[in-house]
Amino acid sequence: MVPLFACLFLMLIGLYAVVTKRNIIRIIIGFSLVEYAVNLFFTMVGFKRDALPPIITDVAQPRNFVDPLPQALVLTAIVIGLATTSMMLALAMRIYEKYRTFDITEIRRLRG
Amino acid sequence: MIELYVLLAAMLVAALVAIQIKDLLAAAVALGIVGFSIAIMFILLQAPDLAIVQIVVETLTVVFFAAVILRTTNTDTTIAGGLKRELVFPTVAYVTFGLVLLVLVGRALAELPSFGSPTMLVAREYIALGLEKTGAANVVAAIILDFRGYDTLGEVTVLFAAVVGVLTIMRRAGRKEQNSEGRD
Amino acid sequence: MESTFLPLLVALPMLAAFLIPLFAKLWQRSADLIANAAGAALLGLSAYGAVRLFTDSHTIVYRIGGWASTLGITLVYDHLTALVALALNVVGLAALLFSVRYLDHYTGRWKFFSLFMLVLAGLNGVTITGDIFNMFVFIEISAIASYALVAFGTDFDELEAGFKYMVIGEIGGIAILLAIALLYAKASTLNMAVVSQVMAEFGHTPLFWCIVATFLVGFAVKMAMVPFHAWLPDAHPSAPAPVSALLSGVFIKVLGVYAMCRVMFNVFGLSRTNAPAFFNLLLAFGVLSIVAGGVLAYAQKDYKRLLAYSSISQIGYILIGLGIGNYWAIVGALFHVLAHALGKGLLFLTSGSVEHATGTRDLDKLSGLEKKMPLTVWSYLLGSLSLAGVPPFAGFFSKLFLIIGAVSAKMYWLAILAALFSTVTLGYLMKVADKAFFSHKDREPTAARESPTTMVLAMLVLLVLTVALGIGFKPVLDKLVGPAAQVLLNGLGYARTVLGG
Amino acid sequence: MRGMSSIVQQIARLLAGVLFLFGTYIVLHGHLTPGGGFAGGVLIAASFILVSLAFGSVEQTERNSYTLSSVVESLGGVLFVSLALAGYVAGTFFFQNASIYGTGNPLQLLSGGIILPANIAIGIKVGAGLFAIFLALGASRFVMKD
Repeated sequence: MVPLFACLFLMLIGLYAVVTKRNIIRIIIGFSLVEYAVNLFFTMVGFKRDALPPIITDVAQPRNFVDPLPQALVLTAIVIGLATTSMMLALAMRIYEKYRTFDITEIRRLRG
Repeated sequence: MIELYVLLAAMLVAALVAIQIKDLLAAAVALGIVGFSIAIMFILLQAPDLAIVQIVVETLTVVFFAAVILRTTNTDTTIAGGLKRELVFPTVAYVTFGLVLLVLVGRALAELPSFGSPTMLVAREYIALGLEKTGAANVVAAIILDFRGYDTLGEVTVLFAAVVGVLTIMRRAGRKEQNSEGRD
Repeated sequence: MESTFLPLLVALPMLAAFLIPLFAKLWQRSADLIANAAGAALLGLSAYGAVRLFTDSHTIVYRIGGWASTLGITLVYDHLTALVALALNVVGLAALLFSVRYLDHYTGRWKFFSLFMLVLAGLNGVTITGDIFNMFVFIEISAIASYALVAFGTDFDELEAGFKYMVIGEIGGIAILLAIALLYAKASTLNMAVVSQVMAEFGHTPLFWCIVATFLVGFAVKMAMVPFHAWLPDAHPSAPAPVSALLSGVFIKVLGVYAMCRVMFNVFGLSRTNAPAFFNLLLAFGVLSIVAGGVLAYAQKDYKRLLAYSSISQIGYILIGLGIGNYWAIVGALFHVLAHALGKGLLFLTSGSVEHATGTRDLDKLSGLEKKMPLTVWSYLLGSLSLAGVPPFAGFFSKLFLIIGAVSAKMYWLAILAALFSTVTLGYLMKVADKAFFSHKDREPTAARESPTTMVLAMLVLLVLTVALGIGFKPVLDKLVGPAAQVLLNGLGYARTVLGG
Repeated sequence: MRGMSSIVQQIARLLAGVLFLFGTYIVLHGHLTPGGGFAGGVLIAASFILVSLAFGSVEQTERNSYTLSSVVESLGGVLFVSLALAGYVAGTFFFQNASIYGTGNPLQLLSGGIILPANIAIGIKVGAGLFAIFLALGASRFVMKD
């Protein structure tokens, strides 16, 4: 259970940055942390003690493997994470170009 | 499993550094440390596919962060030295929220199969059938490109959306000039 | 193989999205053609599927790659899917048609159409999928494309709104992924039908509620129910008008309402009888959304921002329909999904038309458009009458069914609230008409005239459908909305129809 | 973007070649060993990024490589969808594997049916796409016209 809790803890750290930080880059870093935490959590779900990675090296070998499905899903999730991070960075860069600051309290033209 | 715990601790410390350090480039590097320790954990968790992808993705992420930070500004003006009074209340509230959440989720997590012994309801079939049905020795590859190839089509499309999206956002002028006088 | 049309609903817009950059290098305008052709084909495909359902009312199931349903990914087309897919593709096609001339304001034509096709691919993918992780992937496709579309103008407001939308929206997406991880840890399978069978044996334990709550947070963000709504009033007005029409009309309903219904009703088998707490929570969120959205809409001075707040309020109606949870209330909610998709799509298109003609959305600066843009003005008026629930338009029937449901569940105060806020809806929608169309100020906008043909045509399509949906509500109710409500009420029976069929 | 010193350039040139080859290897062996189209594609993108960082480039070259990479990316996407549709058009299933491609000899390079060509399509697409993102984010004063 401890590793799973560590993942949740990492998620909370990232979420803390997203919620309280005022610097846009910091928010993106926090977001990346949340996403890593979920990926790691998902992988841990499929971990099996004393088992091998799910790659067949010999047709006749006994197949005592960890769960391959979460790995396939996390692979997709990592790619999605890269896609979102790069788009957030692009937005951040354009916002800096326009407003000359990363401080979200100064970037507030749209009213509540 | 002692390595796993050491790495988890290192990961948490690096994460705290990443969200607190004043220098943004250092924060991006700390994020990289989190990512690389996760990559090593993937190896310990018997997921070499993920480890490879995580390493290359992490490298690229840090490169992207560095590209943006070097083109803009490196110092975080919002983090002043010492404790800030207006941050005390949200932090305390957040920590309380986090603890309550952990206790609640802890009760829920206790019902999961214990760490290291997954149920593997469908996974068993993938392992048994993977090589015979698809011809791929790497069961993960068999899943992402054959059994669940449709997901991978989606994944490729997400990346495509991000590429077109980044190119869209980086356009210098979104609107054409001659129509702009009517706007304020 | 009567189900072979299903993968095309996703493959076609994806192929269009990939091809548009290639062909646009040769000829700029080919983007319009490819996108509109793909949009029309999508509408045709979803209509074909709906007709198949009407004739032999058999849930259409397609197994990708021919794998067994536990191994591969299953596509499912039942009445609920048909309802959402039809609304989605109608509004999508109208918005595409509208974009052709509207985009004359903007640079980057092919990027717009490519992203638009990706949003449509994602939304169609979410509606037809029968696999829970696959749903997440397609949610992300449409969400990521929509972030870029919101920031399409790349000006101060658009970038700020885009960033805000992206951070909040992605937190929602991550919540859904976490919920899937927890669900997989317990159920150890991803096919929704199989998951529902596994979870049914499992009972309502803390872990079960933990998974439900995590999913709910994710979908709540996506549908902008009131405490999770902060992004919507910025994001929807900032997008180009056809995108606002798509986002407000169908996006929040597919990613939020449809996905939530599918997961909560069909996968977790929740119903008013076995989980009253959950349904009361939906009611509370619904009432909060109706009241907050309605009151805030009244205070707005920006044409599109007012409509965006109105969307929050209308999502509230759908939520209380689901929260009451009996047949008529769910029929009302689903009917409102249709009525609001058409109506709000139409209203956002008129906002684009007004902006195209005058260059502003500020209600204090607009005036006297009634003479100059009669078609736009009449589309607006009829569309807002429908949304406000004036007979005989579509919105009237959705609210009628909702109130019937509330009364038969003995929740009279909800019936009163729904009726009361219908008048509030009418009030704030008429405020726009009063200020922008019928008032006469000293400085009239100079060269305002009716929009080009394709834009008017797009509005008329939605207008005609809104009126037709109201007048011809009976066959729609019998053939589409009623059976769709039955799909939700059927709960865990979903698994039998998918796996057995 | 300015280039870097000639020592860096020489090392980058060597390293980029190695990275590119290694990326190609990972793409081609995705069905046998860990890794696959995505990991290999990122490595291929990294080799291009390395060269462009070390040598720098004038705006015109950047714009050309941006156009080229976005075209190549679209082509990769079309290729992948076509692979998926091939089974469909041939009358069987969307994402049909074994019956039209054959599974080959297990544990050999030419095995795994659809998986090898799909990996190649993904590798092309990811490599080109990520390089385009890097150009957009990292290139200095790189003005995107339309």
